[in-house]
Amino acid sequence: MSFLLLFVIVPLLTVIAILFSKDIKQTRWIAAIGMSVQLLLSAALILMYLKIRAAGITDDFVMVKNLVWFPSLNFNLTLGVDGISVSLIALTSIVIFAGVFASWQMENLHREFFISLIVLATGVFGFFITIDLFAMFVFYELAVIPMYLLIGIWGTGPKEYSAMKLTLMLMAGSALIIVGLLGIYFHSAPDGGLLTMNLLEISRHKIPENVQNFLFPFLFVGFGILGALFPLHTWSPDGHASAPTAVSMLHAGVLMKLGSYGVFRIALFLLPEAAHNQGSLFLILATIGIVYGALGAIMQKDLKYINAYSSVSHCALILFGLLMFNRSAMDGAILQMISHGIMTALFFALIGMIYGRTHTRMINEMGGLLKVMPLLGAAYIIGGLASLGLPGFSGFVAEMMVFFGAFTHADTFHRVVTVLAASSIVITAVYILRVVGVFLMGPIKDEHHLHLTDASWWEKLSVGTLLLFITLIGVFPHFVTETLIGNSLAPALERLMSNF
Amino acid sequence: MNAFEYTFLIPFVPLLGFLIIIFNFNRFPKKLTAVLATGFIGFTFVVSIYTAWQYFFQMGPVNGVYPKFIGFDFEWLKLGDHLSVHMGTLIDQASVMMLIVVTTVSLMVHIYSIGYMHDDRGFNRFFAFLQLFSFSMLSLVMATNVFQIYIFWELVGVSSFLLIGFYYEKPSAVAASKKAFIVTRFADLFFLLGILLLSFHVGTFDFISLTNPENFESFNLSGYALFGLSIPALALILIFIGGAGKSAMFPLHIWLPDAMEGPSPVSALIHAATMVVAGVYLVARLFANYALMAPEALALVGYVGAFTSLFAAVIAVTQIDFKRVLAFSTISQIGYMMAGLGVSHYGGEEGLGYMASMFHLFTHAMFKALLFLGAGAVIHAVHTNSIREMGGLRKYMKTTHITFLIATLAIAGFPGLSGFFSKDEIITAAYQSNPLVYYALLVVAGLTAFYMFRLYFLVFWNTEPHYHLKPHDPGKAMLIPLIILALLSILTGYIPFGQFISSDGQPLHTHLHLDMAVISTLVSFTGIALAWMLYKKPSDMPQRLIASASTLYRWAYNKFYIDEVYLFVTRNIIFAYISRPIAWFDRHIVDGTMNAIGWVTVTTSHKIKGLQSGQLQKYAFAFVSAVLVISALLVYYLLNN
Amino acid sequence: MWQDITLQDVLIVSTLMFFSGVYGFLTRRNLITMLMSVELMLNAVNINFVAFNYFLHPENMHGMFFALFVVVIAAAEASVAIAIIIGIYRRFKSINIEDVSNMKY
Amino acid sequence: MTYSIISIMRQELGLVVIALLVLFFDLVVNEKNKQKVFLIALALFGLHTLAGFFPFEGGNLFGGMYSTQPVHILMKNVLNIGVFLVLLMSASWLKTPQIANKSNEFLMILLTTLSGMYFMISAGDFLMFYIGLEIASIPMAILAAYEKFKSRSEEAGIKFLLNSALSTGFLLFGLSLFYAAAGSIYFDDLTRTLSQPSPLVALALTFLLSGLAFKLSLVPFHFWTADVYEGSPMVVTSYFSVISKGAVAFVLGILLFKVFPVFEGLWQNVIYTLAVATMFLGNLFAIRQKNIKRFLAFSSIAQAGFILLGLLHTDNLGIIVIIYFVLIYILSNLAAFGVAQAVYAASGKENIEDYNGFYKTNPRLALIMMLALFSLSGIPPVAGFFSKFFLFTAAAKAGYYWLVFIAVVNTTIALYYYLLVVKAMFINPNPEPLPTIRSDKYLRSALFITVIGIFLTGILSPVFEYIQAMVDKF
Repeated sequence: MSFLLLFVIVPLLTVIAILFSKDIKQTRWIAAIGMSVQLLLSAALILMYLKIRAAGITDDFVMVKNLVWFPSLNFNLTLGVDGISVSLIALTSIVIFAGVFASWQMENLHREFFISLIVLATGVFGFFITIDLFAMFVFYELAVIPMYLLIGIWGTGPKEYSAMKLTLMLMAGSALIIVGLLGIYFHSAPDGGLLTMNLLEISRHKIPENVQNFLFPFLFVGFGILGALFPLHTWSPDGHASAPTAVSMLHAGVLMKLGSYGVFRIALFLLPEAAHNQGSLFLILATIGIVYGALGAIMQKDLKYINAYSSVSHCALILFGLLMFNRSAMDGAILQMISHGIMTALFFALIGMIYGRTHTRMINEMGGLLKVMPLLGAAYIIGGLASLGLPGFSGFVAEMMVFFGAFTHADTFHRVVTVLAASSIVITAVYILRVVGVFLMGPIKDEHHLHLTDASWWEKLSVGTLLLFITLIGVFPHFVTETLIGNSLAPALERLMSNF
Repeated sequence: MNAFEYTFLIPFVPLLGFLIIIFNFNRFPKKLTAVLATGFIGFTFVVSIYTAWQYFFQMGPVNGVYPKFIGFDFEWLKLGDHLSVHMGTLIDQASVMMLIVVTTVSLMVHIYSIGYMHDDRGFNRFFAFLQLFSFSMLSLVMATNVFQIYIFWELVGVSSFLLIGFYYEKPSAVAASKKAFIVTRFADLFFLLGILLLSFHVGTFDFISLTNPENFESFNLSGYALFGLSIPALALILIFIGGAGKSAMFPLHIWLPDAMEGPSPVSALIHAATMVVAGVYLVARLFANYALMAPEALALVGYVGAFTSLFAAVIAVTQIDFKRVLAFSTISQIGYMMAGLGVSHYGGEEGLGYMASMFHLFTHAMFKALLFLGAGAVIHAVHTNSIREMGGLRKYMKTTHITFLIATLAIAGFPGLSGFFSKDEIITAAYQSNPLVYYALLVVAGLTAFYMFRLYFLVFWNTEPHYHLKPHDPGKAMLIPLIILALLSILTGYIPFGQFISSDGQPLHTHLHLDMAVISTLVSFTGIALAWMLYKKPSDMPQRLIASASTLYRWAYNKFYIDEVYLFVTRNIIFAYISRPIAWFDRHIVDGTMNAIGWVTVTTSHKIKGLQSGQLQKYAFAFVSAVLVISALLVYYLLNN
Repeated sequence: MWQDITLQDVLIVSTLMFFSGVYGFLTRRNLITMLMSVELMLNAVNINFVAFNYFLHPENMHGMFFALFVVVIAAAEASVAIAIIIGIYRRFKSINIEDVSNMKY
Repeated sequence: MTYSIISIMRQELGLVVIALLVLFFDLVVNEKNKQKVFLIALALFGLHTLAGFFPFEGGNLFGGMYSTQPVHILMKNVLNIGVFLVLLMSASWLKTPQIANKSNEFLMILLTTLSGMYFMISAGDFLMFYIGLEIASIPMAILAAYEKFKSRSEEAGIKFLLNSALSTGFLLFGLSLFYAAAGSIYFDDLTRTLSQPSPLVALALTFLLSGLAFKLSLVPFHFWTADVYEGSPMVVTSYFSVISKGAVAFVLGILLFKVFPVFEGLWQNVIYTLAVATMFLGNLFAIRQKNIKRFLAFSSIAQAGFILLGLLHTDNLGIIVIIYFVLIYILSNLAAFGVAQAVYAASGKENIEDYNGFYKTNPRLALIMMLALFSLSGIPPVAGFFSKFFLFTAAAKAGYYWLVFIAVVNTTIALYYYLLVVKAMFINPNPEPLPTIRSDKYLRSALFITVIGIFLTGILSPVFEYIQAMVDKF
């Protein structure tokens, strides 16, 4: 029994408990308790992790535990974490915690809703705690599928279409991933040893370069679809717009990070030579994604679409940072994962809360909401400022680290893409301020809105948690980048830099 | 440990104030907020004064050079293996001077605001934001490294955004705040790129090592460069663009006039005295680098400053909004400072421009804050911003009138007041190194005197419109700051500024340049006289003048249509030809492709349904032909392999 | 005489039979005729087996046995088929295969 | 000798005995007790299924005409499980008035076809193989036409029978060519004598494969499938789609891997092409189906295409994953058919749009259906994911990465139409959903078993490892 396994067991127990709940009150309290336990667990995990590192253990992964699963194929449930996965686990528990409170009043089919939501979270947790490619893939798929039901049943707007598009595109991504994983598996023991899916084992050998070149696009694009890689991001605006609040939060906040994490952990880490050979191509796509997403957001009128395009832009920045192959940019990319995760969750939570009151998400149908709901409005503004990279919030640090890392490449190509990527900070400011200006500030357009109420306690809790972490990371980034992530990037960097 | 460790309190205390007030913004009574905020900023002011005293008088120059201290410092973030970002306080001549400026004006504005904002719903919010701004600005001026400056550069930007948009229900205020933020943000992009470029080549952010001429040898500045500029020139020009954005230099000045939508105290604090001079401060911080590594960049600073100064002065002559006149005057005066830096050299007597620029920054902060606070008092009294609806106020608002007159005289360069001394130094420096800049600045001096007195006469003299309520002097909370600032506007001119501030740290002995003083005094007297003739009493002279130069007047009145150009570029080009097509492209092409894949699949499915005809013999036919085809292919394959 | 008959001759016959069976199956609309065509195919196969046994592999009797079993099973098949065809005739009042195509697409 | 026959052929003998007992009881009991024969048959068959799992080494009989190995027994056991579930599900159908008088015959015929499959699997020569094949397919036509009061059922019967006869003709022709080439119909002799591919062998192989492809309903030999599945009684359809398909898949595996490994270069190409065609066409046809049976028919065609992925390379892993896949396919497909059967029995409805709003009234059935469909499309944590993944592993092991890619793309297409059903049940609004269905205990226990199976066979590895161990003895 490993401590890490608790991250999967607790949600499963929560799910089972919800099965026996009688009404929405019980359901949501069970969910809330379960996810609070999860939050505490991740706090404990961070402490344990720091203790292990403080004890001077410098293994790539710690708390490694090999649970035999399919011995004949050597597919195992190998648990293990490093600083990066620990921080992403923490991110996940924060977002799901906030998500449960954001869906406090989900009356319709509440049991099913919370079960699907928590199953989704289980998949994400599982993905982060394992280091066996097969197990990771199982959890990955597990996380993708409840989405269909969540959007299809509880969504709004063209929900069936969006849900279908999202699911199918992500499954198409899985199609690519499967090919890549199997390719890695069958080349994991070039000297005739036992084939393995274990990340650590695989990383001890070098996969032949031509094989890498073949597999890399599969894995990068496959995970990239979930990470909103241009031009395969198109599931994201519709999907997010149709999804219910908590699902948007979890999906944009955490699930999209699965994509970037997969790119980092599998594509880049295991196929470093190919990453170098093909990096420029994907770098161009990432750069386009950054600018394109931001420009696309300017013209949108639906709050969720705006945020979805902004997510495209921000997630592309993660890939951009990862493809820079250096400490600073990759640190920044990881930080951006966390930062964007919390930020976008905050946005979607707020949008859901505002929508719940005004019944519209069209910014031009609202106005002056800051006056009637100062807390939610202020939270939205703070989120917006964080999103446009204001110092003091997490996004700024992440962006800066990415840009500084990117700027250490002195060739023209990298300079140009970096300048283009950096230009997004202005565009981001344009659309964020436009939104804030139109629907929060100005005179109140709809007199029905005059009687709306401000946040209730669960909303405050949800939003407050997210705001707290955005600020904490923004003010003390050192803790994440140095203490938590620390040398966790070293193995990947070493492999990426070894021959160059 | 060092003598200045306590300086961390200077930014920290306002931050604390911000947090305390913002978390209780709907709980605290106004009085408590006022006391807290003013108390915190007063404390900061005292600490700053103490720091200045300790730095300039207790310690003084070492071996004839003012040393630089790191008062307080910690590593905030590591960027890769080589660079790291620190947060801390840097104590040197420039930062200590700025501390005095910021805390003084901020304290005055705090006191003033207690009266000014008294009836406002957002009283607590206002003070919280003021505290936030003070925190950010103080951290900015004490930054130990260029990255820290950038961080707080953004934070002062956002405080400015929040305060301009303070009346968020007013669409014009919202638009102005947006504009201010986006324009400065746009400039900040270049600032960031400049930092990126500089740090990549120099390998440090730290001001102490960055600006030390002895280190310049060791910097690795080789590399390709754009537009034929060297690496440092390129980097420093990029950084200057950042500074130009914040300091409203042409063509990035457009946000500042609109920023007058904010409450008047805010205009005084942020958009006149402190934040807008951050650009000047930034160039001054890196002055050694500008002067020694990239003289071409410094020359650019000078020209841009001089041009902006002239340009804004011309516009100011035509404006009729009280605060906008002051705003353009601010732009013009900051241009003065920039020009002063631009014509300066590094070290010794040659560094006069630097000293002059800082001197002007200092004095300008005092009298411009006074002007704005005075304007606030007037607007508070007459409830309008348009100077056409004012007049004859000297009778009703005596104290305001006198303090405003002092400030006007100071800015016009009337001998004996602070503006006279600082302007004189700048003009001298310009005369010594660049005649073009010199003449421009001379013209500006005249124009400044003219438009300021035009404003003064129109508001306090001229015809008196019918006032619904009789205007009166404001209350004590607002008057005291006016009086204090008026005194400072007079007295600060007598500070031997070169003793304290200089480009290379060595005290500079300055004296009044009589020849220059005479010329500039004459010029400003001309301006004042003209204004007297035209505006002291109602007459049709102004109208006739306008008619005779109608085109020029129209252009100047419309600010040379720069705003319209921006609007055109953003709305008609970026939005219409980039953003909207991208939104369309995404929906129809990218998304359309995905939908098309689905459509093709489903359509194919429908098209091929005829294959399943239900006819047994057709099935059998498919079977037989498949067998035959496969066997033929297989045999063929076999025979060919 | 029959001793002069070669394997080739027999195979020509059997192949012709087989494919005329196939042809009949594909073209005749009457279910009974189609069934007969199938029988034709099976009998062609039988000839094949017997001929291969006789000409190529006389050392064992595999082909002969196989042919026997094919005959038996064909009979079973035919009986089931006829039964169903009778049922069809009752339902559809026709044994034209084109009429028996309610289910399609 | 006699004893060894009994012990080696115990499964076949046992099955035949059960079939004969059913016939016997049907004859002796009076009208009232006829229904009880079903219970006896069920109990006996249950015992038979369990008995199959006793470890047994296997052996050869009749000079090699019949041979059984642990792997064969395993295959038969897998089929047994499926048949047992089918029997459970058929209970309610067998009680319907029009069927009740011939319900025991149904059992007899069903078990007979199963014995045919046994023989087919255990065949050591082509004769046994052929006999098994025909025992398995001729009675199937009777089953398809069992509801002879329905024209659709009759149509299904004749379509199956004639088409099957045609395919048998080709298959036999192929067998005769093999005989010509090798001089023997024994598999052992064939592997020994045929070492060089020749045009004759290629021809024979094509004919043989097309015969089997017909039974496995691979494109373009699949056309009968949809019509027959739609027309047959629901129980028979489920039997068709899982048991007979599974048996043929096993046989194909045995033939290709054990008899024709030398011709790998030849049949690999055929299998590759058939796999691609089958997956694509099966899916494309399934997309627009309105009838649940027809829908499942096309889905099972596509699934057959997936099975081929395990047959690309002579490797034990291929056999393992095929058995594993078939087992899970049986469980998942039967779960889906079970729900369809319950709905059909209660309301007579079998269109997908009848399922709109199904979850509101029948949450459990809807959930089972969803799990089954997820399993069919390969979504974790249900078993289908694992079986599919392992199939892909097998294909990738042979180096067919692009085929794997095509297959997974097809999984995506398949997911689309499976989700359409899920959507109908969970999302589509319906003012008049189907009433709450209360199905009998047999069906419920069958569904229970399938659900347990769907959950546990994948996520827990012992099942897979057991298959692995059995195949390694092969």
